[in-house]
Amino acid sequence: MERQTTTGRVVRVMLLTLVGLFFLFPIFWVLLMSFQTNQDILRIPPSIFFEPTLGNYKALISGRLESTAGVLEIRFMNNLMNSVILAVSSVALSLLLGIPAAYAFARFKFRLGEDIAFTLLSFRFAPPLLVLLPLAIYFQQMGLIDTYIGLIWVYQLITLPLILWIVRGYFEDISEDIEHAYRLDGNGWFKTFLHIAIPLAKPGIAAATLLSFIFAWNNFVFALILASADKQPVTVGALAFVTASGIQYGQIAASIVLSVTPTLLLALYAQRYLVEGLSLGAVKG
Amino acid sequence: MYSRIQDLANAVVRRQLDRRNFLRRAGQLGIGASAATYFLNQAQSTALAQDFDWQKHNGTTIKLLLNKHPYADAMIANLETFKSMTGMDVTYDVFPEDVYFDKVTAELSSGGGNYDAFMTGAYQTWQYGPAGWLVDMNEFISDASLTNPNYNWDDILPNLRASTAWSGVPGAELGGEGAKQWAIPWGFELNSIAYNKRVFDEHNLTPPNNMAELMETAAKISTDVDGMYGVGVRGSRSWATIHPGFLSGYSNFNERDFTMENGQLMAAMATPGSKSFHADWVKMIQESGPRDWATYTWYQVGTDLGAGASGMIYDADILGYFMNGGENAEAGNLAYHAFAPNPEASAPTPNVWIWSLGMSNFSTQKEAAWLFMQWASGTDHALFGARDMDFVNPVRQSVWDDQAFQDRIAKSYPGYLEQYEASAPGSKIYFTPQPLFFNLTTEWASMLQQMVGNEVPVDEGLDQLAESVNRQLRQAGI
Amino acid sequence: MDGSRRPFMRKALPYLLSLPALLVCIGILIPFGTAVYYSLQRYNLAFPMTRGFIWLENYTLLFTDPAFWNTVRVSLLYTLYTVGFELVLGLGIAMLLQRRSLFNNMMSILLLLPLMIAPAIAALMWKLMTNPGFGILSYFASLLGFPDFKWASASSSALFTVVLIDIWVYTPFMMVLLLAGLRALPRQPFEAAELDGVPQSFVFFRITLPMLTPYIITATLFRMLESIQQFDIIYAMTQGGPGNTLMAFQVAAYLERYQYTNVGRSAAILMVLWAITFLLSNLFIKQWLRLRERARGMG
Amino acid sequence: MSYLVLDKLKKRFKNEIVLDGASLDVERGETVVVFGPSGCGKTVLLRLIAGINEPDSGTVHIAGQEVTYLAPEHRDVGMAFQNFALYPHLSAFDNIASPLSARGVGRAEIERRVHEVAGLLKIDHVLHHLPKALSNGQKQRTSLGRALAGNPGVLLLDDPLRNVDAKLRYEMRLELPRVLKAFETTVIYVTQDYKEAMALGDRVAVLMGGGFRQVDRPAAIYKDPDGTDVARLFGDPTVNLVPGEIREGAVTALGARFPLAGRLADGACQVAIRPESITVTLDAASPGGAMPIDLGIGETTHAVPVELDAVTPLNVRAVMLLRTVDGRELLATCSEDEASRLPRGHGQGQAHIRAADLLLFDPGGRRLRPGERQ
Repeated sequence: MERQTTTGRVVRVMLLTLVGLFFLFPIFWVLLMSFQTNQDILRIPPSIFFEPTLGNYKALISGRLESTAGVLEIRFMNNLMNSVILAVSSVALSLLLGIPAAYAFARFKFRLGEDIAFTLLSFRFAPPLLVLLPLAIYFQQMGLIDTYIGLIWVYQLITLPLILWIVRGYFEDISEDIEHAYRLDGNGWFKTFLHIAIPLAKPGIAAATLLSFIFAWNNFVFALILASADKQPVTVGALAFVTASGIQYGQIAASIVLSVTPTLLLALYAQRYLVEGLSLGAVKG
Repeated sequence: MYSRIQDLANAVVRRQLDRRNFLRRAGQLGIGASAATYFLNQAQSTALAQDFDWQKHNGTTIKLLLNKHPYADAMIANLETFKSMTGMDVTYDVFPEDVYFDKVTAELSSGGGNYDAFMTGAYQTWQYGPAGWLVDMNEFISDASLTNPNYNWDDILPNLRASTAWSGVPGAELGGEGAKQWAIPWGFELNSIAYNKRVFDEHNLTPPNNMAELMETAAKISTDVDGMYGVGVRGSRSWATIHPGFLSGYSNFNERDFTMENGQLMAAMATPGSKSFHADWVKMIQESGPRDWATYTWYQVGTDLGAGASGMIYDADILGYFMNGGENAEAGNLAYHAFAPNPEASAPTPNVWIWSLGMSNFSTQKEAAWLFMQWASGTDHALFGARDMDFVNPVRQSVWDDQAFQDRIAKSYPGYLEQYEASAPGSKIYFTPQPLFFNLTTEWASMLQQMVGNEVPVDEGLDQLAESVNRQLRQAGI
Repeated sequence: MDGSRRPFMRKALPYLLSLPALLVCIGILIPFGTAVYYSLQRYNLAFPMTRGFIWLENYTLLFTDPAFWNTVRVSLLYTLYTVGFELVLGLGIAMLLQRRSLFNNMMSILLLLPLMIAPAIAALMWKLMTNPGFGILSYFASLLGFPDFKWASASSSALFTVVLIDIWVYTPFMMVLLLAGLRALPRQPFEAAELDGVPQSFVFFRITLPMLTPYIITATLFRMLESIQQFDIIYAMTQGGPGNTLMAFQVAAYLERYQYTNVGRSAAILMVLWAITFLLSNLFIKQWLRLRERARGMG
Repeated sequence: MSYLVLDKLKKRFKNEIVLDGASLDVERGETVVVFGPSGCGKTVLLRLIAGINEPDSGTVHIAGQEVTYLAPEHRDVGMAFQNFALYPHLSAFDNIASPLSARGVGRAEIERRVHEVAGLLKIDHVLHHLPKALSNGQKQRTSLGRALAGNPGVLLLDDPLRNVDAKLRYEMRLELPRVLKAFETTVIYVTQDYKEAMALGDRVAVLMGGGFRQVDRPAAIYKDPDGTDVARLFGDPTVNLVPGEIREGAVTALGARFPLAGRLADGACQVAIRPESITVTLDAASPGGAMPIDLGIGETTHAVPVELDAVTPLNVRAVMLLRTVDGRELLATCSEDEASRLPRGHGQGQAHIRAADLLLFDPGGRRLRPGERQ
């Protein structure tokens, strides 16, 4: 496999170029569209040469979209803010709940422990609508529908099992003797957890955090069902205003760009942890 | 000066002066538009309050669920009037149409009292009403202590009042015996042809007068006019594909969706007449419809007409109305034409869509909500909307009779009033009311998609559809 | 402090620590139980008076309904195509990038980008690109001699289009897991094979593939779990149309619930889907644990 | 009451009983080496003392207080782990400082004491390194330093020299007693190496079969083991065990009759002879077989004719493989000097054994002491 002939090299580079084109071209093209006026976009044949405009972004940020049916007030930035609030608080809550639980599952063999962990994970993979269907009604009764708290709670379904299982794996990899040594030094259980277990599981926690943030950010169906306009994240918001009357295509493109930028930047910034998280803890980088 | 402006405002309230002239003369008095509006609102409030206690729910806040629509825009623009008149506050959520009805259904089906009133179509009430989510508005309309004496319910077009009332018995006549008024008509649309007059003139085309001409003209546009297809109709997998032009034409051939046999609803889509209409419709789309017809909602249909991508549309009249303004490429080039596809028919039979206001049964402040609804569907707001905003088509006869409204439409939308006059008598809801409306109509649209995609022959498809529809009716116990 | 008795706290600690997770667990189980209950009822919101217990009738009605079998067929085809192509493509790319070099590492990071994009948003991107008027892909298709290619709006090409989007979004996941697997393989067998001059095809089928199998199974099961439940892409793209071409499980259940208000039937469809995913997820979790055990053994 | 008291500790893991009633008293300041074959439960014993595990029954007292179920941090116990268990994210300094900072000792005091300990252990120069940058020996010293720094009442050392190389192990074996004495702490030291046990322990506690088999001073354990199993654990090369027969105040083994110093009941027995108790001379075997030789100093050695099969040098000594006439193999040691005088190949000779050097055991392996009542 390591043999490198000249033709082999050429073929490899060609294949990789093709692959890169397939996976990156759409992102590139939509980025271009977001800087185009409707006239530029509708031009046939399409061209990558045009006078770039920031108009689409301006319209989105100001929340006033000009459309064929007049000016439409869509608070897209509000959607973006909702995404931030939902994803950040969901992940934060999951970390708060998930790390101690992951530690318990990793360190203590206790009755029901394995069952809880297993149920949580297997329900992570259950159809989300199955849970949402009755949950919407319960939420209504509890007054949680269309609230950040309700949504963040439901988001735990995506973020918590992920954090629990990935971090648990890392805790299990820490030698117990290191923690025992710290206890013997005169530190209580909680200090040991805080100063030894957590710092040592940091790569795992980082990977799980990043991954669950992305999952939370990208979630669509929970908010579709449980949130109204002022609580909607970008995933639902963007779809909603694409179908709203007379939006210009450049603005759609700009909204797409704005809604994916945070996750893309995060992924590029913390790629090492990303790869670690994506390999599901099965391969430690 | 204050007495002068108050006099002027009262003149407006007495309908001796129109709003525009009022503002002009206020300006001459050196009073700015916002201040003038304030005086106007005050005068209106005073006038109304003389007959009826609008202040009864002073301090109450009601919440509305609204669809993103010019009707809602017009209402929001005039909302201050209501607030100052009643001392109430009004908040609202606005959703785009694609998610709007899912949102309403989700909201109501979970028993939520978040919203007191909301926009709805008449078809939706066939689902919401029997489910117990709506209030029967008769209770309020007929209660003189709750309804202001100027409300004038009978001013609302009778077909529309009937179309929003139903007894809940599947197949029963709308507005018939035991009917409950599930919603208050607000604004409506009927279906006719809107066409690009510029292109028609250039190519010596005349608007079609029957189905054969429609197909012929559409095909001609597709072949003769560069970059333009013949006729725009909706095609998404939704009930919305069936209810505009399609059902209007279908009904013109005296075809029905259901018939009553031995007290049971039976699908009526598999008749020879239905099959032949479907075959024509499918052929028309294949030959001269939009390329990705199967994704078309009213929005794409309208945009294409406005942008000059289609030669005509057979859809809601107000869609053509909207496309004739704004920044549309073809603004000013559009014209309107009443349409009866059946050569033997005496008049058009447009199916109508009625944007209505419904009251949630879960609302805890129903009287306050009714105050809002009677204002929003009352004559004053309707006149304001029709004269100054795009609150068309109005549901009140008095508004249609209003000279200022007529003048405005005649001036900017040539042929629109004529189209309306010709279409109006035969326009009503042609669907048979039954609570499986959405399943069955969506399935109908889905079948239409399969026919257009040549996945299934028209005859066979309709036989399958009828069979499936009957099975579902029986399963639901209808 | 008294050291002669086992402190209660020490026994309770693991339960206290996992209590939140436990609560979430219960929080899931309650709605799940409710959903099971709904699926055994005639329960259409528009017919509150006909609501009642009907045992398995929703299921028997489903199983005799051709529309349901169409849903099964669509979901299975979708899963088969997406997972199949993603596996082959992901493996291919992983092998191209196997050697650790700056270029390869940068490439693999760049290739991960589609995965960071929400599937619903990705569908929107492709919607823009396949627009018949100005879509760049429609333009390319016309250059290639398909001026009338209708992408998601024709039933003949709708499945192809959504599968393509799914591949675009999720192949990077396959790639990264298989790449990690490839790089974790021991080197000796390959060096030995190279010394012996064994042909590359033999190395691939007899050494690489068998050693990579646990990773392939894990990734495949994970993707199958997601694919069979696909909602976002299809919903954003066509809402299940045209016709019933893309009426996958969750799309059907969503429409059934939110447009047709038939809660009982919707719950029954979801229960069938749940049975499938439960089986798959059990397989997956076991396989994943085995793989992690292995990773620990090697590390 | 002794400083550390273990009373009838029992511990099982799953189905395996590891400790079955182990009891031990350790005095303040004393170093007790727990010695035993691998898997005998030494580490478990330490963990019970440390509070990492809890016994199924039995008690642990430290300084007169019961601590059986007390959390580790409240026990005043320090421990050096076999695998070091250093905190990988902290420098060697912070590792050693850990027990001090846990006790809220001031910064300056921490500095002083860490350097003191590090100086004693000769690792001052690597204090700023992270554990991964340390050599194995430095890790081992850091780990020891950490256990010592808090000056705990009981110091547990779990085979600390296991994972270091031979040279270092030798150095540490010399150094440790000095270090431990400097801290005057009570030490439980676990090892599998009998020489370490002998070198470091004030007393040696032999842990076998779930309990303490014998607890005594190193020399006593060596010279006066309670059973063949204990005898076999100590000594390199291991002790020679041959069958014998007690009759009328004497024991017959290897064809020789050794008189007993006290009374023992007649019957079969096992006879243990330390290799260094056997002196080999190379002279022609007397035809009569084994015969007593009076050395003229009040002691009698018995000469057993043997064949010398091999001589292997071992450090400063040499090990000889002998074969008696009935084919039994014996090991004997002598100094290098003596070995150099032995012939290279085979040779006939005699093994001289003093009766007083014999250790007698019953057939079950229990020690028989002449003069004791049975």
